Amino acid sequence: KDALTLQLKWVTQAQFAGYYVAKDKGFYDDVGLDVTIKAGGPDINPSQVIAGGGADVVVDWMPSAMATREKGVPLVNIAQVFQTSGMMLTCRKDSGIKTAKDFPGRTLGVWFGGNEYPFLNWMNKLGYKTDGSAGGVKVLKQGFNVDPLLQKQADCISTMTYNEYWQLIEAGMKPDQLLTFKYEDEKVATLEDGLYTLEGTLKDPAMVEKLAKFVKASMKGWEYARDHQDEAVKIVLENDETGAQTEVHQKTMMQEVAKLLGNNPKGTGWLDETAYEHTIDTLMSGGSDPVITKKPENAWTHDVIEKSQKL
Amino acid sequence: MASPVLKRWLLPGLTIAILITALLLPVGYYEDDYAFWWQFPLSALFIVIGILGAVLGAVWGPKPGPGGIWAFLGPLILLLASFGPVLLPMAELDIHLAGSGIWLAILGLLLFAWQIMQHLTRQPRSLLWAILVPLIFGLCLIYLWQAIVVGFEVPQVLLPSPTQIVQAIIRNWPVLMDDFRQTFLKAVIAGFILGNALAFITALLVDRIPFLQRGLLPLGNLVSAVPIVGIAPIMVMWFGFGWESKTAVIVFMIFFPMLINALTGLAAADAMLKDLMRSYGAGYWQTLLSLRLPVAMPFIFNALKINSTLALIGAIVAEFFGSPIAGMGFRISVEVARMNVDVVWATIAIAALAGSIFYGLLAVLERAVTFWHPSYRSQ
Amino acid sequence: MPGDDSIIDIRNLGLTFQTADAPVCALSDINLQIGAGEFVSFIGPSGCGKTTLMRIIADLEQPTAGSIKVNGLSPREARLQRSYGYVFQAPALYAWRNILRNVTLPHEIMGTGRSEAERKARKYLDLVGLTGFEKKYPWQLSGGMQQRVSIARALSFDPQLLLMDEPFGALDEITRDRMNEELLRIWAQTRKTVIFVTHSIDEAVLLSTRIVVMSARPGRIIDVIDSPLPADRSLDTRETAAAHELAHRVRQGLRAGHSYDGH
Amino acid sequence: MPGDDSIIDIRNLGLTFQTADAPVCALSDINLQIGAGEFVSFIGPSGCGKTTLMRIIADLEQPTAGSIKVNGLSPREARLQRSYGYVFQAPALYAWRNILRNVTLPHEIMGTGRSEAERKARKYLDLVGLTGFEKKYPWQLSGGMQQRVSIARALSFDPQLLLMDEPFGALDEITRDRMNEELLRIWAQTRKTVIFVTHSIDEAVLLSTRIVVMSARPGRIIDVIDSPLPADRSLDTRETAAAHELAHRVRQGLRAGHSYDGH
Amino acid sequence: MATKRPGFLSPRGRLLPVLTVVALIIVLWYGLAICLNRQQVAERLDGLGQPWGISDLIAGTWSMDRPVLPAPHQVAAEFWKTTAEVAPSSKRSLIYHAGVTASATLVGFVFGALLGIILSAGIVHVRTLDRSLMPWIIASQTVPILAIAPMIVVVLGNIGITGLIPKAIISMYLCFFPVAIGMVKGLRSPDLLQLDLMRTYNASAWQVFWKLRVPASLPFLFSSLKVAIAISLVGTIVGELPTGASAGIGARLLSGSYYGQTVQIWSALFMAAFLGMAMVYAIAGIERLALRRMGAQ
Ligand SMILES: Nc1ncnc2c1ncn2[C@@H]1O[C@H](COP(=O)(O)OP(=O)(O)OP(=O)(O)O)[C@@H](O)[C@H]1O
Ligand SMILES: Nc1ncnc2c1ncn2[C@@H]1O[C@H](COP(=O)(O)OP(=O)(O)OP(=O)(O)O)[C@@H](O)[C@H]1O
Ligand SMILES: Cc1ncc(C[n+]2csc(CCO)c2C)c(N)n1
Ligand SMILES: [Mg+2]
Ligand SMILES: [Mg+2]
Repeated sequence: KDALTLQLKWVTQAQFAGYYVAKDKGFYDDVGLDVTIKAGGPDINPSQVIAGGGADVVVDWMPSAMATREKGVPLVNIAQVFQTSGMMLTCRKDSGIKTAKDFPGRTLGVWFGGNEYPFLNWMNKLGYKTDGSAGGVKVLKQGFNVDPLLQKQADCISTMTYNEYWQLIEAGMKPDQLLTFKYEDEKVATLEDGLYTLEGTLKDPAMVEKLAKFVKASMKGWEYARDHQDEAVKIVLENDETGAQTEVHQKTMMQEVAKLLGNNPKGTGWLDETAYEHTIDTLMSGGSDPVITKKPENAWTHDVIEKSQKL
Repeated sequence: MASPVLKRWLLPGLTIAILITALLLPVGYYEDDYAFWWQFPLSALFIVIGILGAVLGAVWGPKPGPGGIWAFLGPLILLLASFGPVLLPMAELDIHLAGSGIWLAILGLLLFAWQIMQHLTRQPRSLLWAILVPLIFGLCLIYLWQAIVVGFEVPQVLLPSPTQIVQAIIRNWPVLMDDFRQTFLKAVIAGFILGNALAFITALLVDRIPFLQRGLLPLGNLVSAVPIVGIAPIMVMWFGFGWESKTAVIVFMIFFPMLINALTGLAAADAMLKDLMRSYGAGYWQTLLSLRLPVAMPFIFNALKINSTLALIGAIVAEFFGSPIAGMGFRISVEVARMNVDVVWATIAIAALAGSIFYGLLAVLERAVTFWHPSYRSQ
Repeated sequence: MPGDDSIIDIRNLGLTFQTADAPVCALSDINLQIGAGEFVSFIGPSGCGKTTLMRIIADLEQPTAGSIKVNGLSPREARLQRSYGYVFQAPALYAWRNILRNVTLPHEIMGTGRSEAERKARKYLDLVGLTGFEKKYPWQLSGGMQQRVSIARALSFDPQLLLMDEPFGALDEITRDRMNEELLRIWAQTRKTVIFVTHSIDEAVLLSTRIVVMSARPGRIIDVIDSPLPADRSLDTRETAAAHELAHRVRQGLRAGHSYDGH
Repeated sequence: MPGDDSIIDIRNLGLTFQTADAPVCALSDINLQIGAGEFVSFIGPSGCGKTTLMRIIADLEQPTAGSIKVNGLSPREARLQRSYGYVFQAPALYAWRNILRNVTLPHEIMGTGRSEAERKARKYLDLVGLTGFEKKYPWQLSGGMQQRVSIARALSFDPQLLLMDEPFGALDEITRDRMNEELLRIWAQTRKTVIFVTHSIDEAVLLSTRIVVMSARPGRIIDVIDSPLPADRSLDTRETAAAHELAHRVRQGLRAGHSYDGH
Repeated sequence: MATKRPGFLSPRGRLLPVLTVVALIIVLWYGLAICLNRQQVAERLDGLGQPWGISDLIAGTWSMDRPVLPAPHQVAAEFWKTTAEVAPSSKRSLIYHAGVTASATLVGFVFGALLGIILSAGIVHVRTLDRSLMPWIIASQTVPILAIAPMIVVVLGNIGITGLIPKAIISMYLCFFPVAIGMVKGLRSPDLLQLDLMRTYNASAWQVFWKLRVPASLPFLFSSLKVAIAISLVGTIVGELPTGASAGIGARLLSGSYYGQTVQIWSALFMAAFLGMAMVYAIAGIERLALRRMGAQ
């Protein structure tokens, strides 16, 4: 059996259910692959891992993948699992914020570490400075959790539809106390979880073959997870080495993640070219400090997924 | 035991032999064939200068004498000779496996550097040598780092080369200075002063009140073992995203080393000296000021020095858990994710420099305060 | 011999050290009264408990048997009244203070003004022949010089009771003679109570109003000899017949004390 | 007086300490030859440089002027041949070793077998009267006892050259006499070269074949006196007329040495 | 010379004071919990639209799901649940995670202490090393380890080293420093006379090292070892963070923090603290044995 290593972007959770399901249900075995899934974490940068040869495929978000590509690590998107973005900015209603016009002078929590680009683009679009100067917004580097909002240290924080938002709810906030700004709605959304590999890998037909098998089994896993959510959650929990994840939370997460898979007529994981173009445009329009300065070439390919659908 | 003659000539002889051998070996692979030094006359010339230097050093170096021109000439020749291997990669050679000549030359140059350091160490104590010796050592490390990164084509995202780091420092100077102000000038200084002061006062209390000694100290051990990575998020939760939470983390981190050292120091006074104080009927404060504090000073400085590095680490680590958008920890975590590893290392370099200067100042102060301690007297 | 006015009153005193192997009985059944203004010398074989007895008087060691009163008070109370000037067997100088500041130390503790303290310190440093070494540090002095600093320190703050443990042991004969003369002079002037340990019989004879001879293991008092010598003395007093006779008696006692511990 | 066979040959030796304030000239223009088997005593005022001279001989201090040869070698080479047994002015015991193991220390270093080392250690501990204290730690001993441990340690490994810096300063007269006798006996048996610092003129007279009298600041040799006493001596030798005369001469020298430094 | 240890480790009569202080802390803690959680509870109670009193508020602050500061009994309950009520081999058992962390800590500590001792020996003996290496040892500690921890994990992961070793290396990197610094001081602590004695015996450097420098340095060694093992534990936990979802107290802290499970964070913190204390006491015990064998006063 062929060995293959997958590096996740974050810790074991339902966000990655498809891969765990594929492994647990034997979908990888079926295509003759022995897949190792490496969980990520706050300081694991998947691109760095793959550049160092620590993985064959990584799950990453397109903004950071493209930024990395400009740094000389030739990442190529071989499948786009989440069709739409799950990112949003969630504000407390009692802070007095009603629309994006109220942002200036407010404190906004933002994830950094490659996840800040969509936010910066948005603010750029709105014409708000983020460097702390007058008339702009005050940006905090948001840490691991939603505490800043709960404790009113920030007026708004970044959340994912499938994760932090529900943590706020679990912490006792009511949906009607919260105001959300979905990036999709603000037209600054960028593509999130996708599968990336190195350009060099794709030059080798045998590797392409292998990747196609991997994508096939993974997508099968995702579809299974979407259709059997309770079972998928169980599998995720079993794979969680910290033993800290709760079933309630993972179930909600699974539900929300399933929505992001979308239903592309060309199949799960198909990269939509217009969405790609939109992401690239967003990334290049970063004002004085764009994420990427020139249009990437050959940053994606449909070869692998096409091959996988023919298997 | 080896004869003195052998001892005297072993290292110089080895150095010269290695450098000469290096000249005969290929330096890399170029257009499908081995390349040799003589195809790169300038590089070869520098190595030859190095060999001549090593020979001169072998003859002059060990001679005693204050200063001695070799103390100045040696580093100079070393600097020149080091250009030999540095120039080669510019010729777009494939060095990493084929370049046995280049690697051997580097080894020889490092040995040469060691001898120069040995010679400088024998010079009478002065600030010049006290700085020059570690400087040469550090330059050697950096040189080796550069050689390996360039020679083995280590990807920049894993480990940038020193030259790339220097470029990043220059490029990002204003940003890096802002970060420095935020992290060092605000959080570290405040935390360092506050933490050490609190720990010291606690040590005095604990030393004074036996009840505390028995009640608080076992718990002190407990608290000290709480990792900062657990504390940092809590402190951010309690004290906000600004520098105050970093200061709190630092206080927490450096408390234990100071407490333990201060307590050990306060108990370290020689029995007879304590008896003398007793015989004067000296009060607690008098004994403390005249006897126990001076005796405790070496221990207290030990803690201060350890804490100076801990404080910096603490502040940087705490910034990983929430910060405004400035600060060295913020910069590192953000730029790692952006794959700007050169900026990361630029920040690390500044942190290391600031920390070393901080430590150095403490060391100077220590020498002034505890000049009487045998560890200084003997030198 | 002193009666009620005794400044030190020791009764049935004993001290046994607990050590890891066997307990060491350092002092046993000591009885002694010392009057104000007396100069009492202790003499006895090495290890017989002289230092230990001094330490008990100065409240640096607690007796395990018997009682002791200093000025009618416990040694602790006397210590808190700052009655003691103690010259230890080893110099006990503070490495981080120069010579002058080692001598001014007790003054600082007792709150003497700075200039007054320095004046006194310089005076006594001169007395012990160390003028010119004020700015040196202890490790830059020879053994005998260090001991003299320690003597200057004890004398300089004019304590009520002077405890001196072999103060002149590390000095050459001439320096020692000079020190003896100075001590005699100071004692004649101030009539301080002095308790003095020495190994030199001549020195004991010259200085003391009373000589206590001890024996070793366990340390006991085997003889207490009142000096018949006149109060007014000089170095030449040693050469008188009375002095020779006294020295002889002390020597006998010492010999007897030695025979206790089977060597 | 020794000629070419001199084991120690000091010529125009001088040493000046650099200190923070003024340099201290500890020794100046020392010339001395010591033959094998001699017993040479140094005597002189406190601080005159006796310890410093010993330290130079043992290669613990480097002279700043002149030359010195030990056995025709430099002090360093002699030290490398393990020629020295040094009794320091202070006991210099290792606090973490018990008494026995303090004495076996040099044996361990020179690689004597363990049982042999212990046998010798016990023998010399007995000689200095410390049998029964083998298992005690240094801080449990009196000052004189500690110094005796240090003496036992130096004697026990039979060094070629014995350097003793006021070894008996902290001992009472009787113990000291006994030590003197032992030292005489050992010297008579082995004819080791001994260099000896003492403050006791009687002791110097009793033990030495030659007495070197020094003066202070800067330390100089002012007199070198060959002893007229017979080789075969006992404590009673001190009472002979020759001895008295010798003592007188040493005392004169000492006095002269003292007058140098304006006290 | 040998420094006297403060007597705080003697078991004699320690229980009462400790209990008093603990009781004091618990009372303070409950108070603090009210202060810190008050705001959120008050909001929630307001949200219910019914009148509420102080007792409701207090009860609320001591029983929140996601408190800012959990009450002691909540932490105790969680601690009990995750240690006593699940099998020690289960991933939900804190004991299991503590074991994972402890093993990496010990490996890192042992190697770190050895490295520190070797470096200090080199520095004390080779003057060139003293002058040249020392400043760089210090500089090494000013490198923020968490910054290079992911790099270490990644780089080592690339060459196939995963699991315990990367963590141990991080903890070693942190803990060799106090040992090296303390031992340089300690190995230089014998006084001049003691060194001179060795010189007169022409003892080899090796003998001076073993028979004089090492015994004289033991008090310094043990006090730095105590600091080092605490730091070593911190190092391991830091090393567990970037590896994210793996096992260990660090991973536990991370996920607790990530999901806002304050109670879980606090019980993991307590486990870390207990682990650290156990290790410090183990060293103190060895110290006591060693110093007693050396006849300490
Ligand atoms: N701390 C201690 N622990 C155990 N035994 C001790 C301690 N201090 C002293 N001793 C023992 O008590 C006895 C008396 O000691 P002390 O120091 O009083 O003698 P000394 O008369 O002053 O002798 P020296 O003239 O040699 O100074 C000795 O046998 C010594 O071993
Ligand atoms: N390390 C030093 N630094 C400066 N001066 C020193 C040092 N060691 C000794 N001296 C000085 O050298 C002189 C001689 O000292 P040394 O110890 O040799 O005297 P000594 O003859 O042994 O005296 P004693 O009989 O009191 O032991 C003294 O004046 C002393 O102050
Ligand atoms: C420190 C930190 N950084 C980023 C996120 C944002 N985030 C939420 S889910 C997820 C996984 C990627 O799909 C990411 C990165 C966070 N919560 N904490
Ligand atoms: Mg005594
Ligand atoms: Mg001397």
